[in-house]
Amino acid sequence: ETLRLLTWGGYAPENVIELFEAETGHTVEVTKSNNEEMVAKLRATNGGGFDLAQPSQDRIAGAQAEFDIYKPIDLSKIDESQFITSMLEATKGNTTYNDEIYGVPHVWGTSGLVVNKAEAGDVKDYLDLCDDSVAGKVSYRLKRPTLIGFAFSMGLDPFAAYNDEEAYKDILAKVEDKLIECKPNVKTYWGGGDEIKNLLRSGEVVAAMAWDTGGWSLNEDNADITFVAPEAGALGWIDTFVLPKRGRADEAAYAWINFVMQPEIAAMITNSAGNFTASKGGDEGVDEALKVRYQESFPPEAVDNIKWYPTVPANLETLEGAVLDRVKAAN
Amino acid sequence: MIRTLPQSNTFKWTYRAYVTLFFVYLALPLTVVCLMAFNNSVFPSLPWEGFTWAWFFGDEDPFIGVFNDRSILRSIGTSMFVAFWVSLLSIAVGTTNAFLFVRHDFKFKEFFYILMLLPLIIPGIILGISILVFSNAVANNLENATGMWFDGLRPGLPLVILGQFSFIATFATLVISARLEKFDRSLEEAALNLGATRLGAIRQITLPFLFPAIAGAGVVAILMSFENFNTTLMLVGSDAPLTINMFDRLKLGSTPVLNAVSLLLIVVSAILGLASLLFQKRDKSS
Amino acid sequence: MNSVHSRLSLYLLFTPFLLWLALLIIIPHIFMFLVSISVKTGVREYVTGLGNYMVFFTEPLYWNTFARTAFMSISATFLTLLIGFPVAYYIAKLTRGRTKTTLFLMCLIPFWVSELVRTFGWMILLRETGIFSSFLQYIGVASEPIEFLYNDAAIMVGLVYTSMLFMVVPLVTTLDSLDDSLIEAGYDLGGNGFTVLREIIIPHAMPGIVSGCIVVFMLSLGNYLTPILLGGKDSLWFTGLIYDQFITRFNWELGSAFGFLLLILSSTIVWAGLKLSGQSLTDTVGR
Amino acid sequence: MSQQPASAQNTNPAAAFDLECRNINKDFDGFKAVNNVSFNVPTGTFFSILGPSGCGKTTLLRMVAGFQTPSSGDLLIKGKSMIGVPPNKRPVSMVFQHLALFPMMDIAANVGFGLRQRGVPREDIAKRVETVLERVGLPGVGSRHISQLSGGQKQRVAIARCMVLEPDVLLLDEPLGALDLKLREHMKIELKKLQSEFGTTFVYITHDQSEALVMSDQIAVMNHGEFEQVGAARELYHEPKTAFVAGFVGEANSFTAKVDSINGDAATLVSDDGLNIKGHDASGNLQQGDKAKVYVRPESIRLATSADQLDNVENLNQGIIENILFNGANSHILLREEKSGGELNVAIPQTGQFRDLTRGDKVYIGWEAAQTRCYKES
Amino acid sequence: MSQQPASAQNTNPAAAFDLECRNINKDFDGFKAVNNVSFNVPTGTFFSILGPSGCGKTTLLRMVAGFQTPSSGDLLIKGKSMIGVPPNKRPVSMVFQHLALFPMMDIAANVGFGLRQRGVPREDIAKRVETVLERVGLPGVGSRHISQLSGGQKQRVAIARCMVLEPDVLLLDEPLGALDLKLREHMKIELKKLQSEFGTTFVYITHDQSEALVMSDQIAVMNHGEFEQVGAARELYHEPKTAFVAGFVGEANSFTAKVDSINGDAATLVSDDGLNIKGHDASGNLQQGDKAKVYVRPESIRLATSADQLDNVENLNQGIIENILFNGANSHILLREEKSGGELNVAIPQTGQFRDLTRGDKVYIGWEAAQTRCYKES
Ligand SMILES: Nc1ncnc2c1ncn2[C@@H]1O[C@H](COP(=O)(O)OP(=O)(O)OP(=O)(O)O)[C@@H](O)[C@H]1O
Ligand SMILES: Nc1ncnc2c1ncn2[C@@H]1O[C@H](COP(=O)(O)OP(=O)(O)OP(=O)(O)O)[C@@H](O)[C@H]1O
Ligand SMILES: NCCCCNCCCN
Ligand SMILES: [Mg+2]
Ligand SMILES: [Mg+2]
Repeated sequence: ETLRLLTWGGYAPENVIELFEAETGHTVEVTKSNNEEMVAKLRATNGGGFDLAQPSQDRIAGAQAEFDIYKPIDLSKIDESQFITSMLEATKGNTTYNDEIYGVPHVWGTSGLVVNKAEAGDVKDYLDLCDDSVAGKVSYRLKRPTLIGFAFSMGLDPFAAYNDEEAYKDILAKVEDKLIECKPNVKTYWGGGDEIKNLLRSGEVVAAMAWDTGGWSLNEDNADITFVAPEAGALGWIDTFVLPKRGRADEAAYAWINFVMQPEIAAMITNSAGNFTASKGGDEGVDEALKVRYQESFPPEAVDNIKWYPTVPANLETLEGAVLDRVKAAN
Repeated sequence: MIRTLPQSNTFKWTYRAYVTLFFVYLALPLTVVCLMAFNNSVFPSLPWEGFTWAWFFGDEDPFIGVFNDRSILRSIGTSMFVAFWVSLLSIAVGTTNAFLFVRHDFKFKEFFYILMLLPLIIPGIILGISILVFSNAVANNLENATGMWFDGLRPGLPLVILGQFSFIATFATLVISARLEKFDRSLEEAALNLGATRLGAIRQITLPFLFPAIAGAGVVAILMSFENFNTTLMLVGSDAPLTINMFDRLKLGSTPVLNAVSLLLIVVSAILGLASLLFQKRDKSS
Repeated sequence: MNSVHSRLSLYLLFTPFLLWLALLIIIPHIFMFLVSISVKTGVREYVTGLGNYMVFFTEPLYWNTFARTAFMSISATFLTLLIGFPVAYYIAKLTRGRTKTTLFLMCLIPFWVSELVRTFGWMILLRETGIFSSFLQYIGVASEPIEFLYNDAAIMVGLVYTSMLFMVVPLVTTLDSLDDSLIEAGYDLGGNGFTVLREIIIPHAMPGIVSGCIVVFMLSLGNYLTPILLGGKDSLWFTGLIYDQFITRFNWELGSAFGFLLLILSSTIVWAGLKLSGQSLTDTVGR
Repeated sequence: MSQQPASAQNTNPAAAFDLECRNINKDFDGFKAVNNVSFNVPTGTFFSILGPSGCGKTTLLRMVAGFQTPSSGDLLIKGKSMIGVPPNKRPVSMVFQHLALFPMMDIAANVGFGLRQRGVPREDIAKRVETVLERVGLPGVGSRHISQLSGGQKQRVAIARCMVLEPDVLLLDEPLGALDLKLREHMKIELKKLQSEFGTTFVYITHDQSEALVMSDQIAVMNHGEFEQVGAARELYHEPKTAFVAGFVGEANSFTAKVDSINGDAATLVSDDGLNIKGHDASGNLQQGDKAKVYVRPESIRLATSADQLDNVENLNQGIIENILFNGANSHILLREEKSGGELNVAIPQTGQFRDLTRGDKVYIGWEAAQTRCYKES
Repeated sequence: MSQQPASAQNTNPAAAFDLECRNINKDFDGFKAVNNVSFNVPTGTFFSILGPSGCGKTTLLRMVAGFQTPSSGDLLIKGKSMIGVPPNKRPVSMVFQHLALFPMMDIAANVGFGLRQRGVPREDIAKRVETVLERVGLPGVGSRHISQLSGGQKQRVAIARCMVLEPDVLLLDEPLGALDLKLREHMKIELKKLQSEFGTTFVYITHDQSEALVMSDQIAVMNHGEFEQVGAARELYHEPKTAFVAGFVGEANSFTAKVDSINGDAATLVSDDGLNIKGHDASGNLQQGDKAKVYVRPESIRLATSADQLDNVENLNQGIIENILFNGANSHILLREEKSGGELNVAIPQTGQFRDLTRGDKVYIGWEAAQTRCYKES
């Protein structure tokens, strides 16, 4: 069978695919994407075109409610013992819709700040990106994590307001003002992981809101640059495995899930993607340097302070979209 | 103003300088793209870190060259597949359209001709979304009615091919019509007069005459299909043609492997383009 | 000739034409319109109405972007014409034989590669750590890196570059068809460069000019890559909005409405251009 | 030119005519392009249809070839009706105005095209093609490309391409129209020679009277879709039956005049500008008081410096030379007749006798009544 | 045609010539397109340059107009050198071969173009345009579009467009080349009339000898970039100075022959196929044993049915009629001379005396030595 995998960059490295293909006889075709595009693609294909997708756990129940693009996971086909139990249970909970479970966890990580210490040592929280000292040398994405991060940094709690539309609108209004005010500081809104790495590496950007993994991989080349968990808390995400409604290679999909959750394989993925996985024991085979960087970025209190995304209710994204559009259009 | 009119030297040289500058402007981006394909750095930008072939032949992460990059090789295959069908459909419909508009008179011909031109003034992205929305609706209805799956009507290569064909057919029609227009109908009549059947005359006389235009339209269709982005973007499913694949990579930031692909693209299309031009020229001179 | 034959072949030729036109152009647009007038009221619930269009008109962002896209596209068109005309004229009238063929070919070569590659090239050239910036520092004109990317000027450069072929080729073709003796006659009757250009060359080249302008305008208006990749944080483009609605907002209804509005915009501007120049679609792009 | 009146042909009566047209009509949406035309072309003759542009010549020829269907009438080739027979089944071949040689084939392939359609074996084709190319004087050019031939050679290839099929009738639609002057002069003679060598019936259309006059056995003069007169060249030139023929074939001075008196064939007329004219009633139906068209050829007018040099002419006038159009053997004088003020075109005899005339000279002019042809104006 | 030898013009000596060319040369990469040409065109005359295709006519004319720069030599208009003067500053106007009417303007705008360039006020332009259109016989067509005119009318508009500027010299580059036969005949006369009405100097180039002969006061015959002879039409026709002129101007039978004996101007020759010829040494330098080209015009050959009808001719031969090319007043006989077997083209006199000759008849032919022009072959 051919496994058509819709995933993030780095989650299906070539060496893993080769091992998988050799072992199972399936072939793997990878399409790299992001959360929005994954949902959009599956919506357009009505849940077809792919056999396995990897959106974040907060993007499953809402999308399922609206577009009916996934099929429930048959847990009997999954070796649950390979998963870190707490993470598996949390994900199951977050991806339940109409009493069916749609997702199991794969990779987790955080969004926070990637900072060039030599040039922008003062940047410690999201709001510091708006400081004059880094004017014109800042970047972040114009996507929902930015809204959430800024809200926390402003002392608000967006997750608590998820199910109270009015309260959430209030929060968004404040964040919108802040982001518009901050706009002159921004060099460009980045889109993909390597893009922000390029910007930081070349020195065109000195501080950014970005994924932890980006900061760590830059740290390898340039000791000044690294990931900093913001004072308001890093935003924790878990990317999952889901089965598109009309996937045709379920068997290969389950085989892939079970294959990559083996600790050795999981470690290979961590080395490639930079983020840790939900594989029990998967961190053992990970490059020591990466573990060190992780520990430097996340002292224990910072780990406790991670804000994990709850499920996004179906209508929120429309509100957020309008805000993001207005920010983008503001001068 | 023209060669035979006296011009002042200042004017002549300023004009030449301008034209030279223009061609520098045209050449510049492509040149740097090609040069950076040999930069021994994981980023396609300065500084120059030395010369390497790694972006073509490398197989060691992160120096994976084009020829070892499965997804690029696969998307080149996809692009070729798409281009083949688009070009085939386009020249088929382009040829029948040409005969329709050049050879026949019918009611509302003007109006239909303008309809035929419409794809030229519809933005590609809109062609893409309209076809997406339509096929989606048809698929939903069919699936509700029959309970079967109609994957061909969902984003994927069939839709990509149809989407590109929807506007490339117009180009093919224009190219082939232009040549058919020049065809002296008495050649066909002469063939009939010499005993050929109607279809025989078209096959032996008209089609050979049209051949350069048909081949030219085919090459143009292939080039346009290969480089199409806007329409394809909205219709692509799991198999991404090369441009889409490259775009995804470019968005994420990429190694100079993209430069290497681009260099290969430039070389191949230059050869294709030159071949088609030489072909046309040989035809004209004969 | 034989009318039965001719009817039969008319039908045979009309079938593929009609299938193509109806199934891939006309009906899809009707569907797009139908989707654009269904307004989402809740999860999997829709009503028919003009709500999506209302959103467009009540949200300044959208129609600002709309106007901006139109304005930038028209500017790009003029700029392309302005830059391309002298070159086309040079090729058509001041060279001949092999030089002419070579120059003409050289105009085409950049366009044998995809727009993506071209844009990629500009990114390498324009970025803060790119070729231009480095070069300026190297020759000492600039003391620190200069960012040329991420602004409207960069978009303009990209749009003009991408469109050049579609301006130069029709111009060369029409100017080529201008009999040199008309220009000579203009001079012979006492005209000078300027009057001959105004009274003879430009009127003659009008179909080519209009054809080039229409195509360039459409390409710019419908462009997605260039504004996205070269534009900065303020550089909104209407196609980008459409893409966003379809891809990141999952809002096909609003996206379709935007699509429809873009179609109306482009048709209106093309129509106005044709009226102003006294040309017809058939004589320009359909030549 | 050998004169062969149709009746003098010695053919068997069964197929006395290669081509017969009977009351052929062609309507284009109510416009009569060809109007009730009947004619017969005897086997082996060179038959021309001569007429001004738009008179319907091409339409007529295309009906013979089968590219157009007559609205009514019958059309027989070798006695067999061709109505309903498609063009590729008719035993006629056509040489097109622009020759219509196939540019995608070499010469041998062009000439062999018709034979290939008939399924003649390859070797036979090659042999027959070479033979016919020899007959048109182009041996061994088979492998050359069309563009490597001169205009006159192309012409001959086009004829060879038809002749190799041994058609009953060869149709030619102004085949010399595209050639330049000198070549056209040459090809006129060449074509006539080819026709008599092959012995095939030629139906030739042209609007150039000199082509028709020089080449044809029989000429039909066509106007507004109708045949005005059919006859040999000299007949048309010397005895035109209608005003149109008199004006169209050869040069002529023309007057509009009113019939003063009539006596058998002899008519006395007064032209609109007051010239007295004695002429010959060519239409045979002139009546006193009729309006008439009068034609006198430039070479029928004799010049003299004194009146008594012109004996035996019924029409004697005086004129002043306005312009001398020197053109070698073919020079003319434009003069203004004194009494009426009308302009006359007079040929200068080749004798050299009038070489010294100059503008402003007064001369006598005279012409015979017999050469003054009068037609009732309709 | 009024014959006005250049010297007879009454103009003041200061500007006796509207156009003077002095040793004009034009090299194209070593190829001499125009070779040391000098000539003067007197004010108000119609001057033609006649020569075969490619002989350099257009190149010469374009140098006069300023579209090409002479490699050497001087060029004066009304006595002023034009070297270095751009075309838009020269007091000459040009009628282009394909007329070069501006299709983007109506007729009034076309004709008014030059005046607009001079900054003439609007109303004046309108008036002058209307006046000149009247003069060329096209009153009131100003608002029509070019495409609504016939070929001849376009021609006149092109002339009007130039004449409205009152140029010193009007240059015309084969302006009749694109017209059809009948119209060309007509326009020849028309053009000549327009020239004499306007009184402007015309320099006209053509490869059609009949155009040059009919219209011009003076004709220069050009070949291979050089002028072979300049003179009035009759001079060229009756006394060609070189073999080229004898062959190019007017029809002629030509022989290559060897000089047998020479006696002053009288030459006795034997043609290559053995015909004895008595001729006139036109080049004035023939010597016994020289190879010579001999020319006899078809109308110089007299026909007779018996030898004694031909008195006074130095050349008397017999021939058999091969073909009669009937063409009205301009009919010819192609005959084969008995002794030599050569083909001769003989004009049939207009008298009607030889109307009954037919193919295969044997006739006597004779021509005078004075009309047999011999040139040394180079
Ligand atoms: N298919 C047609 N439909 C309508 N009218 C036609 C058609 N073909 C020819 N005619 C008209 O019939 C008339 C005769 O046309 P035809 O081509 O036979 O003339 P012609 O004598 O060959 O002229 P020419 O010497 O210019 O070739 C013309 O007035 C022409 O406009
Ligand atoms: N620009 C040029 N470069 C090189 N050779 C040229 C150029 N223009 C003309 N010639 C050559 O000069 C010669 C004379 O050309 P020109 O056009 O003057 O001839 P022409 O007498 O006008 O002929 P035609 O009657 O065919 O118009 C030709 O052999 C031509 O090939
Ligand atoms: N390099 C891969 C990073 C994957 C990030 N997933 C992020 C989800 C954020 N909502
Ligand atoms: Mg015709
Ligand atoms: Mg010329």
